[in-house]
Amino acid sequence: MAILDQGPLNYKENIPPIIVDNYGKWRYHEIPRAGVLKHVSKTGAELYSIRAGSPRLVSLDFVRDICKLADEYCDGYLRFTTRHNVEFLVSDAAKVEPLIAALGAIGLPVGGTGASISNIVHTQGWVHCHTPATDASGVVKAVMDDLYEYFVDMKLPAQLKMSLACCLNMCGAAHCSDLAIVGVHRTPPRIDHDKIRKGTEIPSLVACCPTGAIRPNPKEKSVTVNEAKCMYCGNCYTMNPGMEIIDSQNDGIAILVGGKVANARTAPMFSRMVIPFIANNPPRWPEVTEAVRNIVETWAANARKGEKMGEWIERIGWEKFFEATGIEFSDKLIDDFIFSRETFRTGAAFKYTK
Amino acid sequence: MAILDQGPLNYKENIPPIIVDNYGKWRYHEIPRAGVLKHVSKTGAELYSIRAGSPRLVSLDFVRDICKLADEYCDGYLRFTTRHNVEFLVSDAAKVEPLIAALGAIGLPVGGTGASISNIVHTQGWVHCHTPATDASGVVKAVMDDLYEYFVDMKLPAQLKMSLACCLNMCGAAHCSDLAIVGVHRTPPRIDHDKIRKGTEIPSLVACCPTGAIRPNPKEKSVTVNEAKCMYCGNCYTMNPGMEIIDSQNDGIAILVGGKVANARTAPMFSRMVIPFIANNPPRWPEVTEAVRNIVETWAANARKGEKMGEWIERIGWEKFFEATGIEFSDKLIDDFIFSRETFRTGAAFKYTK
Amino acid sequence: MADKKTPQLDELQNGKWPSFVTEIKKAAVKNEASKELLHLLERSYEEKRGHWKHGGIVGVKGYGGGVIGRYSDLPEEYPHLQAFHTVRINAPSGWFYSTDSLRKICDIWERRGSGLMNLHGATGDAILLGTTTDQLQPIFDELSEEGFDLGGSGSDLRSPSCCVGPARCEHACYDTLEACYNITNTFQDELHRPMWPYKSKIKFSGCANDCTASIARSDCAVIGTWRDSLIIDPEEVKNYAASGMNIQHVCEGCPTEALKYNAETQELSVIADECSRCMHCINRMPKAITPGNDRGATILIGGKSTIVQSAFMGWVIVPFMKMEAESDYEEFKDIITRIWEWWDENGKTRERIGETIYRLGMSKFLTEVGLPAVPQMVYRPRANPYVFWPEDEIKK
Amino acid sequence: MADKKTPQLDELQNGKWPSFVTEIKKAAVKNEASKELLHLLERSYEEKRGHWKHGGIVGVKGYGGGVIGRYSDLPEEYPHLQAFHTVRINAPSGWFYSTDSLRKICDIWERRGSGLMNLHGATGDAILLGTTTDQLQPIFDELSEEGFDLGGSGSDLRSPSCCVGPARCEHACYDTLEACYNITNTFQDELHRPMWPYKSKIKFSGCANDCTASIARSDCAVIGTWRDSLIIDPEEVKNYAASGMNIQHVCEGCPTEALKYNAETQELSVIADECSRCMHCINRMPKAITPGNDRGATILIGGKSTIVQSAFMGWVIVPFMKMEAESDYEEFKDIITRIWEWWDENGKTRERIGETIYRLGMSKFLTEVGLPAVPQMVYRPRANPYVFWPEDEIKK
Ligand code: SRM
Ligand code: SRM
Ligand code: SRM
Ligand code: SRM
Ligand code: SF4
Ligand code: SF4
Ligand code: SF4
Ligand code: SF4
Ligand code: SF4
Ligand code: SF4
Ligand code: SF4
Ligand code: SF4
Repeated sequence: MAILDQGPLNYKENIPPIIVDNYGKWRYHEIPRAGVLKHVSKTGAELYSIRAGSPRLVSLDFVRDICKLADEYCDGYLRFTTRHNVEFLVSDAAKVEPLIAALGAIGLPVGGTGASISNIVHTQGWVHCHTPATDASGVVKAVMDDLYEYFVDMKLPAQLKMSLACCLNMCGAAHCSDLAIVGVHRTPPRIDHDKIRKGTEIPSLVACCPTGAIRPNPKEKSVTVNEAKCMYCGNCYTMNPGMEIIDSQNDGIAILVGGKVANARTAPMFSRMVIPFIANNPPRWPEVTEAVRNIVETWAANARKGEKMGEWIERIGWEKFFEATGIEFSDKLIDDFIFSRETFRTGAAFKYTK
Repeated sequence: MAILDQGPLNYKENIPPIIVDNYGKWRYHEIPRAGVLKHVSKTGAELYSIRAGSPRLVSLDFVRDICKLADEYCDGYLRFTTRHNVEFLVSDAAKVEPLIAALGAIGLPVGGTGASISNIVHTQGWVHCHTPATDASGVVKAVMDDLYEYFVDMKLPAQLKMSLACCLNMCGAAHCSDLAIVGVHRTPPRIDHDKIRKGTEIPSLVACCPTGAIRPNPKEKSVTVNEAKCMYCGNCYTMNPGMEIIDSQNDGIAILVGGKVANARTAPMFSRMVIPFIANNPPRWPEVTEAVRNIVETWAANARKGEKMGEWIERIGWEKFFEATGIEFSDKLIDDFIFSRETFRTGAAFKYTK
Repeated sequence: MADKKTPQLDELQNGKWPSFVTEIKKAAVKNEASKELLHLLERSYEEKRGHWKHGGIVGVKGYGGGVIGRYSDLPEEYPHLQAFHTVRINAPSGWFYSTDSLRKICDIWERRGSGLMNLHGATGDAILLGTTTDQLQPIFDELSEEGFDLGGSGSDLRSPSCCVGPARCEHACYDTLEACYNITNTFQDELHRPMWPYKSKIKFSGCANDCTASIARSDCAVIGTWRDSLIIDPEEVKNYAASGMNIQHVCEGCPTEALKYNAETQELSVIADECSRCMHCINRMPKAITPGNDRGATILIGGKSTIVQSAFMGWVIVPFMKMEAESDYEEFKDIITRIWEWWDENGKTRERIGETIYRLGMSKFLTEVGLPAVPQMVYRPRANPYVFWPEDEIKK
Repeated sequence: MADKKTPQLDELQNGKWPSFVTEIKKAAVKNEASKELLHLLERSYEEKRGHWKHGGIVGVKGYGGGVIGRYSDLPEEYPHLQAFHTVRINAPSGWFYSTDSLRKICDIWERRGSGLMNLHGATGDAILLGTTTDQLQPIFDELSEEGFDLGGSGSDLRSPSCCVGPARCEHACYDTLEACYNITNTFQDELHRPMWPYKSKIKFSGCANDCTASIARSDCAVIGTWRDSLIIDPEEVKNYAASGMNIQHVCEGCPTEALKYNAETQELSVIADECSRCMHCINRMPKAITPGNDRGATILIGGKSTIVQSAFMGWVIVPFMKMEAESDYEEFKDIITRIWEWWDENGKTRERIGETIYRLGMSKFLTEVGLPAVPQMVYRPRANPYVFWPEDEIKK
């Protein structure tokens, strides 16, 4: 029988000696090259963290491979970052370059530090979830292949944090990212009355719809959807498999930009929609990679040093963002949900655009 | 029989010759002293506008008195401003000082230009309305007496626009003022079933409540109020005299600050509540005048030149406003209505206060 | 009514600010209703509450608005206040009056009302404060005779108003007085005969200083602006510099960093494409900087005060339109008529246009009213992904 | 399953970024389910749609969460994917692992699952991706034996996570790893046995850089800060100046104008009272500027993503609390317990705590949970005058 409630592994037994010795004593850091952080301790100790990109969806072979490297170069320890990169903690400067070479040998790029694009926080997609409007890993692979140079180099105005979520549940937490790729459905749920009749609590299903589009259908002992009111959030489908929301013809991707979470200089901001829809085009989603590259490079070419995507846009004005990127503005980008009012321009000062 | 739909008087027949001649030709203005604007035309003409404070609620004698002055000094024309001051349009520089003296003789102060406090936009109060939570003219008189020096002089950091509304209908448009004095009710309506039974459309009365506090009461052929849900907006009373909202024991005044409408430098802003309640204390409302003076003088002492109330507060942070003025913060000042979310501090950066 | 003491109001005759109590007392000398008003008001000061009831439906023939009915809740004690209605006179553009005009109002009001008035009401009408029901029609007849007309009240177009504009202000980007006059005249039916879900207001400001507070106080704000570059007079810049003005400081206040000053050469320049026409620099240096030549107005919709869904400020629906020729006015009238029709069809009772749009969504509004969506309409795009897709953009 | 072609996925083995397809293929060599997954995914790429059904209720004894049930909608064609559940392992603080720990997971997973995993899931768990129902209990038993425990799923506390903090970062204002470990251990019941209206997440970031994105991704964000002044090392300032850094530019980025640099004396100073501890200057000059000595954390509540009421960011409910001693953790636990209790009582099904507070009002929340209202909680006060007055503040 399993021991219940023993809690996670104790981190203390999973940190390398150099961290045990310098825990809480770090004085400053430098970034000697992309993907390498050098932290210097008050004790004088120096720690090199080598950050390697990961596909996140990995095999046992992968895990064992990186364990082998960690044994060889890092006293048998490693860590993962909040963005699912792997970090190798090297206490001996001489091992840095050999480790980077060894990582290269197993196909892992080193980068993602400082003014670069780090790994894309992402989700399950077609690999494992039941509501996706797009794939996750495939789009990430396509985008990261395309923007690879910005991972292994630090040539951007600031860090660029991307996220991908394959449906509006937004497990990728795309809502506060510099650039977010979000799977969207575009058609109302198709109702499978048989499935719904099987043990559905109709009032809860009706109540779950944020726009009040769902009404009871007593005749069918099921529900109906007022299609004009539905905005395809999929909440009803999460509640009930009888509200089939996936529509391969019409599912696809929206792009949001300008979010952030750090408090440095400016307060955290939400990402905002700039492209409402791009059709799924596997395996490489070329329209998506192109749209992303366009936004990234327009920002890179125009922002000031240290200016994050959202800070740049807020400085020049969103109207100028559309002009600079050439992205088409449309009424779909104008909010019409609960907090819409706060997005309307309640002032006569704005810039003209071509 | 009256002529219908003839429309307002034609302004063209009501502007003095100097304006006819220089219409649309003004080049620039100066403010030689408080209450006097000197406009210079491309034609070389100079126009002096003398701005006099008015109680707004005036007698025929008052109107005839100012007409007399206008005949004497201004070719028989005058105007009123958007804040209900009287403006005398003098085309002869030599007449400026004598007119100011003549205005002084009938008790009208000259001022309200530039970095001063202008007349308070206000409403009916106990003089003529049926829903007031406070008086209008009396509070305005008390406040303007107290702040008189700031009307006749231009010693503030910027213009200060005050408004007063005697109930939440806010006829004084207090919602975007540097400083707003607003009459507030604080108890739920007392229902007069007899009045309600007389021809009330119960569903409309139920629907009018923004918080859903009103429910039909079929037994009484009337309604009931869920008192815990009522926030005393008085909308039901406006709809129906049977929902008596006035409560002399508990009605009083709230203070809001920091609104603006001009687009200069910063976008228009809403006024925000800083004092939720001060009891009515006629005839001079000393607690109100003191609260207003405190806010005005704290702003005057701390703002930069040209910085409006709201701009100053936004720069230092609202938390610092409370510290600087010594005004107590409480949960009543935290929004809990539709757009509340946008007022919450969604960031870890803020200033501490004592 | 016998003379009673009014100690509280008397106190409000002290102090330097002109006293409304003194005004009521002046009126009370000639008018019994005004005398009763004084005493009723003293009573309100004692009891800390008003004594007016809901207005019943009173008015003049042919109109649904223009009069606010008002009755005292103590008619036995204050018989002259039993009915004490107000009459709203639509004021001339910019509140310009010849003394003749004003005296005509006075003469009528002396004979037929309390002798008290508000110059002006918060919406901009000249308010004749307090008369009886039987006087309403004669007052209107006589006012009408002299060329006056009533203002709005109830669920109609309220009397539009405008800033002083080109009459006395160098900043005016269009003729606010003429626009207000012309447009008010076109919409006389809408103004006098309530027929909408609720009230609707228009205010005209000649520039982004918005001296009528139109963005806050009107459902439709017409704010002057320009489309080309603001104009800098290099000589006057040098004069300002010579006078000791800190021009660098003016540039620091520019919200878009569009204004640049070279202290060495004393040259001031603007990046026209970046300027948002906020008026700041023009306000500070009116001799040296003026609005551009290609002038017009921005139209904003939705402003209102608190009741019920919160106060709203107007938001941009037309970034720029000319406001010069009759055909420009026609275009404006066409747009606002479409908007009113949409609101009339979709709005609930007591729902202002801004609230209706908020409830139903801007994109529905724009589509149905026929206005193109442009990024100037929003500070920023939506943060949620809840887009509605029209059927014709969906694959079947 | 017979080998079929997977041309679309094969294409995703090209390119420089490491390929998840390669990973699936590696797993497919040893595991039939992974092989089927490859083909099912290729089919999804062809059809542009997923092939997974809603998860049924599956789990392990004693727990309500920790496993996500998953079934293919094509069980006949892909029999090994008929059931393909995931197991969430609560990861150690800061995602530090000895290779021993990782290998133990691998060994179990090799025997009992697909051999595929996510390191890590977006919440922070180590995700074992794909196994059958009968394997769930043995997997848990074996993991448990090796000291691992499951993470959260369903309407429970989700596995808390934290930034690398004092383990490797000079900015850490409290011990994020210990706080996360300690607090997670206390709330094992809440984590394993769903009993709330919906999920609830906690994330720990050592400073306002918020490297866990806690403000966006957790219902309760614990963000390190300090109460005294940040500390400036004058010598290091001079070193930075000597190295050519534009220190004036660093000061310009300070949002509160609290940081002043005297280029002549090369002196940098801060007005501690004005500093909002945004981390900007510290980020730019880590050798010269460090957080103050009196350290602790700000607590924010309400963060979550889009479904249903829009995405929310957490907002401040406790501006500062110490986060050092066990008693500090106790205080935190006490507060969060009161909050959960309040939410449990007031929240609707599938309503996150932020949505419940938004619906019922912050002041109700604060009063009932017993937190004092302070101005730090809001960017600005309410713009509407719709205050609720408690009975005891009203005159009867
Ligand atoms: C390793 C990691 C924490 C962890 O526990 O895993 C981390 C580590 C560091 N962060 Fe971070 N951050 C990490 C995720 C984040 C995130 C969250 C995210 O990526 O989703 C943010 C918030 C981003 C946002 O605002 O949307 C984040 C915002 C920052 C900032 C603020 C940057 C700014 O100017 O806005 C700094 C300061 C800086 O870079 O100067 C920072 C600074 C740092 C420093 C320099 C701290 C230090 O002194 O050690 C570390 C190296 C940064 C680098 O990569 O250049 N870290 N950092 C995370 C690495 C993720 C990755 O693999 O790429
Ligand atoms: C007369 C009047 C227009 C009218 O048609 O009646 C008017 C007249 C002028 N305004 Fe105004 N404004 C008038 C109400 C307003 C209002 C509305 C209000 O008071 O409710 C505002 C918006 C205030 C706000 O933002 O809340 C207003 C915001 C401005 C501004 C912007 C100030 C700023 O920096 O934010 C300027 C520019 C300036 O003062 O430099 C301005 C400038 C001017 C100028 C200088 C324009 C000119 O060149 O002639 C006029 C003299 C200003 C002065 O008094 O110092 N006027 N002005 C109004 C006088 C009201 C009064 O009796 O006090
Ligand atoms: C007379 C005046 C106040 C004054 O002393 O100046 C006034 C007086 C009344 N207003 Fe007003 N409003 C007056 C300007 C305003 C303004 C200011 C403006 O127009 O710039 C506003 C705020 C702007 C707006 O339109 O939102 C205003 C917002 C209201 C409201 C709330 C409307 C809303 O949607 O939020 C009500 C309630 C209602 O209509 O039921 C209201 C209702 C009323 C009523 C009719 C009370 C009622 O429900 O019966 C008041 C009659 C008082 C009386 O007996 O004399 N009054 N009212 C103003 C009109 C005079 C004029 O025609 O010039
Ligand atoms: C596995 C994971 C995505 C990933 O690939 O990493 C995931 C997967 C799912 N999430 Fe999530 N969420 C995951 C992190 C998140 C996050 C990010 C975070 O925690 O930082 C979010 C956004 C933050 C938040 O909590 O709001 C997130 C917001 C949601 C939501 C919407 C919640 C909301 O209130 O807005 C749902 C819908 C629901 O719970 O019904 C959801 C539901 C789901 C479900 C359970 C789908 C469902 O309704 O049954 C997904 C199961 C997929 C599968 O079959 O494997 N997931 N989910 C992440 C959890 C792994 C882990 O434990 O480490
Ligand atoms: S974002 Fe949607 S589709 Fe993707 S893993 Fe989360 S719940 Fe599933
Ligand atoms: S998809 Fe969303 S909006 Fe549409 S019916 Fe379902 S819950 Fe309602
Ligand atoms: S603010 Fe209220 S009480 Fe005052 S005049 Fe307007 S409706 Fe009447
Ligand atoms: S006062 Fe307002 S909140 Fe209270 S019952 Fe009346 S309409 Fe509802
Ligand atoms: S709004 Fe502009 S044009 Fe009109 S008076 Fe004010 S400053 Fe002049
Ligand atoms: S008008 Fe405003 S935005 Fe334009 S240059 Fe002048 S200050 Fe800048
Ligand atoms: S949040 Fe702060 S303490 Fe934690 S890793 Fe990021 S910079 Fe360091
Ligand atoms: S931490 Fe931020 S607010 Fe404080 S001094 Fe540094 S830059 Fe300024």
